[in-house]
Amino acid sequence: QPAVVFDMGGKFDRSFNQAAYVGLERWKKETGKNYLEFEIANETQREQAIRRMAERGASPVIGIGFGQASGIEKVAKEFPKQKFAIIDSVVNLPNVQSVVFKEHEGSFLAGVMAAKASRSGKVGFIGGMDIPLIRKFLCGYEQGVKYVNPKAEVIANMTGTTGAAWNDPVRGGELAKAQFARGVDVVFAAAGATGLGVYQAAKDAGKLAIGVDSNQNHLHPGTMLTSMVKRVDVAVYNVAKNHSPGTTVLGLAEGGVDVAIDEHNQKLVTPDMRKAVEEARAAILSGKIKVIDYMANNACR
Amino acid sequence: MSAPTLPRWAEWTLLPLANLALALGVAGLVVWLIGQNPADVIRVLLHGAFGSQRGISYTLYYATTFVFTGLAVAVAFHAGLFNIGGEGQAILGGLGAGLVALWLAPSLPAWVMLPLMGLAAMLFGMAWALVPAWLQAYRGSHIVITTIMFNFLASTLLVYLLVNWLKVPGSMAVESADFADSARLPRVHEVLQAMGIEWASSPLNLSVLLAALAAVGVYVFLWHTRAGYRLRVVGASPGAAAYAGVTPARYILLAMGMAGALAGMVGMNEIAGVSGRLMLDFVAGAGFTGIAVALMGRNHPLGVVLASLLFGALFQGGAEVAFEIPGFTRDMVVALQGFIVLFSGAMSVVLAKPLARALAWRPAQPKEHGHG
Amino acid sequence: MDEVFWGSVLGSTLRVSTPLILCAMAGLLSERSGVVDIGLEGKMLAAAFAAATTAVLTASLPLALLAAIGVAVILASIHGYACVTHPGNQVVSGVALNIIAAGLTAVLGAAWFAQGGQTPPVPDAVRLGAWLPSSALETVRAWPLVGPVLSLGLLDHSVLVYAALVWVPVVSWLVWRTRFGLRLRAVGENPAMVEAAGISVQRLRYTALALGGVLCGLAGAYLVLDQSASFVPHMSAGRGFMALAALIFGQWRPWPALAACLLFGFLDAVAIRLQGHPLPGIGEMPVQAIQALPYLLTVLLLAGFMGRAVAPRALGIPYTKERA
Amino acid sequence: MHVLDAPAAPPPEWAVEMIDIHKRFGSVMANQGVTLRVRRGTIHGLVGENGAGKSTLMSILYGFYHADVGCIRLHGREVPIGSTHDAIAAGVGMVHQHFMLVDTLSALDNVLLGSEGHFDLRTARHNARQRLQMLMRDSGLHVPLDAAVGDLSVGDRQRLEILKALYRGARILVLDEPTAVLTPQETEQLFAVLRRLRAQGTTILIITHKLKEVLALCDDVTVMRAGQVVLHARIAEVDMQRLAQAMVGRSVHLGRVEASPPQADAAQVRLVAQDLHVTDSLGVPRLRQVSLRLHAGEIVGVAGVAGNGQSELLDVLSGLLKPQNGSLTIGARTFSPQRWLDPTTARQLGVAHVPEDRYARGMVMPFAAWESMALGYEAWPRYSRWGWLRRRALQHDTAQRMERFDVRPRNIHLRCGLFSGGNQQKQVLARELAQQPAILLIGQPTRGVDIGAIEFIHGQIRALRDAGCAILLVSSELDEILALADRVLVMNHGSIVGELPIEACDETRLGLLMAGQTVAVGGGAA
Ligand SMILES: Nc1ncnc2c1ncn2[C@@H]1O[C@H](COP(=O)(O)OP(=O)(O)OP(=O)(O)O)[C@@H](O)[C@H]1O
Ligand SMILES: Nc1ncnc2c1ncn2[C@@H]1O[C@H](COP(=O)(O)OP(=O)(O)OP(=O)(O)O)[C@@H](O)[C@H]1O
Ligand SMILES: [Mg+2]
Ligand SMILES: [Mg+2]
Repeated sequence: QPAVVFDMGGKFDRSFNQAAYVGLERWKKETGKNYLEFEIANETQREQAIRRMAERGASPVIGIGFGQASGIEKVAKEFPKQKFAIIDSVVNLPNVQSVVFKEHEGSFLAGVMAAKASRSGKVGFIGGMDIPLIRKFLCGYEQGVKYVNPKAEVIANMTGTTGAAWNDPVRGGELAKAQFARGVDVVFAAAGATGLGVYQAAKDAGKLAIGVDSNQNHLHPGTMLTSMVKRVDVAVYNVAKNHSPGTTVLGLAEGGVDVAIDEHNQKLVTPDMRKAVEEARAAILSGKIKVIDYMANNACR
Repeated sequence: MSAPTLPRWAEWTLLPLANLALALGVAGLVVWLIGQNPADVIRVLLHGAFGSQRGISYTLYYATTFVFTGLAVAVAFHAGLFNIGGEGQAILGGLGAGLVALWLAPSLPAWVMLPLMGLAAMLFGMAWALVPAWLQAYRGSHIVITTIMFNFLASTLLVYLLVNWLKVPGSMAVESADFADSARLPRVHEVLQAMGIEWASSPLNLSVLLAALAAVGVYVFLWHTRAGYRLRVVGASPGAAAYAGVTPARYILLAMGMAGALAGMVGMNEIAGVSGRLMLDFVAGAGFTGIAVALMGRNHPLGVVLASLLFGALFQGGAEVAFEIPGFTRDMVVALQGFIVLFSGAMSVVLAKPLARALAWRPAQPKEHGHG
Repeated sequence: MDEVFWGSVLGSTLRVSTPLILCAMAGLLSERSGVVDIGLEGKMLAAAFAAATTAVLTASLPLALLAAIGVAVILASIHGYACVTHPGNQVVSGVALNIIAAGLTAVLGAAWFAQGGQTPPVPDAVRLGAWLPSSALETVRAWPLVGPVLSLGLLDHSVLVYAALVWVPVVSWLVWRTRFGLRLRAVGENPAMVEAAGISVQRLRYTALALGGVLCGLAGAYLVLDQSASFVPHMSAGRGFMALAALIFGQWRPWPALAACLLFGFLDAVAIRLQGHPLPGIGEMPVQAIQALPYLLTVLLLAGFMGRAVAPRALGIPYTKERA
Repeated sequence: MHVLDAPAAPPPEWAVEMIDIHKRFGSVMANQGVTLRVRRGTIHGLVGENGAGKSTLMSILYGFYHADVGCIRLHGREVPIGSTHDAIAAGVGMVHQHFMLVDTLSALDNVLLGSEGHFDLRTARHNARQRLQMLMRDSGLHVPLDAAVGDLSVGDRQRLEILKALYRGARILVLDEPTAVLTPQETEQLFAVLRRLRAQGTTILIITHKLKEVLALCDDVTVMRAGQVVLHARIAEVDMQRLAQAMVGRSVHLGRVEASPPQADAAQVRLVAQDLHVTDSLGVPRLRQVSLRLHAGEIVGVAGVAGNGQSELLDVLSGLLKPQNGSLTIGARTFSPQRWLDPTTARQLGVAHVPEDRYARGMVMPFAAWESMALGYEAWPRYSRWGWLRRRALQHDTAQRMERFDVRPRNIHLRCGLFSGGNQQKQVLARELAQQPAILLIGQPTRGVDIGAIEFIHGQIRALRDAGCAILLVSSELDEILALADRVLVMNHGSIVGELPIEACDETRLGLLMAGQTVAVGGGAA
């Protein structure tokens, strides 16, 4: 029986955690088996929740989000016979599967679309917690924007420096409004539940927004230009179905990241934009464009 | 015509129990309202808290933290002060223990390191409590407000230090590096194992003994030492304190210093005992739970210990219920805690009169004590 | 740092300050009557939850507002029952209400909407948008110099923001210029005297608490109907305490309390914009330092290092006629 | 003896009838079956010991407290008085013993409160100011209307309180100890105002401890004792002696034990105070240039109307209050205001202190009896060592002292607050006397204490004196002073206005001195 520990933000953040939830639900439907779950409410509960899952014999125990890395590492050592998995971080243990994504590639495509959609030549980025992972999003996004329009300006803000930054829609909205005031007309939020505030603000101001992790296009049709989906659902589903220790990297090629185009944003995606995205995708896949990974060298260079 | 008063024994046993029952009743109503069966919840809760070695250990582990914060409220209360700052003092305590551990643990053995961490935890918590105490004693700033403000200041300070100084570079989690092994308080199951007793693993660590020691210490201090006596005089009757030549300011500082040190010990339980590194929000509202604990326990160390066990059981059992019963969240325990504070604290006297009347409603009236 | 920047900072300041102002005015009424109001946070949170729930279920703005106000007033009445009808400890009661609100909203939210305590987003029809049509805002924005400040800073707000601002003169008038205010100020100083003057202390305090409840209700409604679009557990995030700080910082007077709220709001608005930008002369300011400033200022004020905060004399003391 | 049913026929018109009033506070029966009738248009005095229930009775009339049993008739009509609001509506006005004013508001606003008449404060103030100015002219009560009450003098506040009542159209005016805080001149002015009001038809009820005032001002008088009415009479039917006797319920002279005082050891001066001067936080002088000496083996009585500086004197001498000026010598130590005596040092120097206010000071009410028994002496080696409380010794001593002082119930674990007043007092005395002090400062030793206990306490004090202790006795009961003191100091307005050897004392003489008149006495003033 697998178990999942959602991180701060909760399984209904309509973003990262929710994607994991969707994946597990799919697994549940297909197998007819049940899984254990826990949503942590504060930082200290992570390790306890993981340990409790392990104590109950759950396997694999899946930690959603890098925040759980240290907890998984610790508990995985204590329970070497059980299986563990961590999403978005790497834990080097024989009984742990780590799943990481090439967010920079997906973000690149999002940047391409943003630059194409922007009239003002100013696009925005709102990150959740200021951590390398989010800088990775920003870095890929910036490259995509510059790829289309080298003169475009990317205005970026981070919501905060702690886990609370994933869960602060009010502040997200404020940051978005501040960016709009400076002329931004497309904003990409990689901020978990905080993003909900960003999208709402974009809608209120008649601007465009780009979702993250889950496909968030349906949240505000007409406002959501696209979503940079990170198939956490697929990852979690695979882990639940077939746990294989080691590190799994999911990028554009593996279908692990992408921009979502569906009935909710069809009208916003012009053929020109679509073409640019396809070109960029092909270039990345063929290696013609090498998208810089911020986390590889801790800088966007 | 005149209202009968509640006898003392009833004031100490019946009234708190009645208040607790009321709080549980209201919480049960809420449980029922959200479509759960209160009886099921209670059953799972009790089983989760006491039904297994592991459950008991977890209960004790939570209780340990609550004993510290509860005593921190109780000691201050005996000096007539309402210490809402347990949260901040506990944060500082953890910070103290953590800083010492990060700094010295690699080079010191456990038997030096652990006492040092305990000392640091107490000193940091104490220092944090002494500022509002000093402001109250010498500048008349109301301690309730200043301690609230100090809670916020403490948590921003912790965030600042963790984010800017203590975080492992390149790591994404806002946590310090792991402490060296010498800075870890042994877990109870490890100790028992070393003694040849099998016991389920749990976060319960040796700070549970420190908590017991603290409760005894506070009891002895308050009722068996001169300083404790004077502290209680200051709290119970400022006029009598002046008459007896006791300087209130000094005892305000003493009481809050002790309170801060006690709350700081939460750092030992959570940081040295469980997480083994400094992290955000490790106090998790225990400072506020301490208020409920002290109110329930009537500010007596024994009462605080009992109330801590109650709350420990509620927290552990509540977590278990959250696991077992879908749709039930641990927040229910938080709400219950709120009801207990309301009924045992703010409305504690509301039931006194009807209760007294119920008790007095007997055919034969017991004779009152004689008059001079 | 141009007009646009200042315009958006001003706008942000007003938006962030709005719940603070409403709560500070609520606290002012309550504390002027001699009842400590630590429960602002809880009342606001509960009201936000009520507003969101009602809005989601009924899609009606008036009902949502009414629910928010109703819930806050009920909590205020519980406070009153414990501390006005009975001589309960006001601080303990306030703390209890905060804990109950934090726990209960999450429990009920989780049970009713099965989204981990969140509510679904409130329907657009219920949300309070900008007061002026966007075309008008665009026109104003084009004006030279003052355009951005006016449009971004002052005009682009929902009616609740202006309502909060309007409450300040109203409360000020109520407190200083009316019969009710005279009695309110008197009962906070010396309740026995008010009773001796033939006025019911209890009724007066309940009235003050209920009025405060109305204001807290509006503050909560603002959080979910304007600032954000759904209820999230613990979303009040210490704003009630911040308002309390502002109230003390403003020495229990409406206008200075407003100034304190705006100052705190401004600090917040600037803090999120200055992240990572070095300040001239100071270098990069840690966000935490700015966040801590309101609390630090309040402590300094209380310590008497900057003026003296003199609380209403009867504040926090239960009024009973029986001694000991 | 008791003239409970005053003149029979023809029945005068009663302005106030309070019939069979009962009121209980916790365990205290403050009023039990009180019946009080007041003739219309008269000034009616209400006297009685502390705690007799006078204020309670009047507060019931004013609707501040609610009687457990009883009914009230005003001008012949029964009125249900459930709140102060009802009382005011029925034309009752009250000036409370403790001022009911808000310091932060202006005098005008204080008057206004509760009878604003208009929602808008400015209009209300405008209307009120005009009416008040007329009222002030008519009544002769002048108060600066725009000053904050906190800045007003005590006399101004007193006048303001009366104005407040009159402003509400009070036809029945209750004054609770209005003269306790007034100067003689102010008192005279007040009485003039009251007489004028009486002439205008207002009925006045006045509580006072100064019997002279009753005789000078009132038409009728009612005496209360222990919650009951014990005397009700026309003023012409009573004299000072009779009133005093009714108040305390026994022959006024408890009598001295010894015919002539034992000779104090004049050579052995235990305490010398020089030119003590104390000003309170409001800037009002409380002690003015007070000098005194205490010798071994004498009881020096301090007589005076309450509030004339006796309390401050005790506080200064026991180290609780620092004077602005003066010096104090106890044994070999001399203190100046820069380094004043503190209570701990005082105890070390052998100064014991029985405080006037046992409730707020003498004991810690929530503590067990044995715990209060250490109050002030907790640091003494007998009661603590190395910082540890020696509970055993303390409990042992408590039990012993309870036995010796016949404290009832004899339960060392009973909470202090649960003992009756007299038994509390015995415990405080037991604690202080047990130290075999060189100097004993004692305030109101028998306030609220029954006769048997009084005799016992008096005996203890005398025994201590005979053992060579120097005793300063402050009492507002002249009898007590006359029964115990060997030498009497009289205080008025913070000064010692007379010093008499006990042989030269009689009530008239002391009374005159207490009232602030100087008399030529053989002993001469200090
Ligand atoms: N509010 C109260 N609560 C409890 N006990 C009270 C209260 N008011 C009065 N008492 C008690 O009732 C009794 C009568 O008090 P009251 O104030 O009426 O006396 P008094 O005759 O006015 O005395 P004094 O001359 O000292 O003013 C006293 O024992 C007093 O302690
Ligand atoms: N000011 C006060 N407020 C409240 N309670 C008081 C006050 N003064 C005294 N008491 C309490 O009221 C009770 C009765 O006090 P009181 O002085 O009337 O005793 P008593 O019945 O006359 O006994 P005794 O015969 O020993 O004097 C005691 O428990 C005492 O502690
Ligand atoms: Mg009185
Ligand atoms: Mg008595």
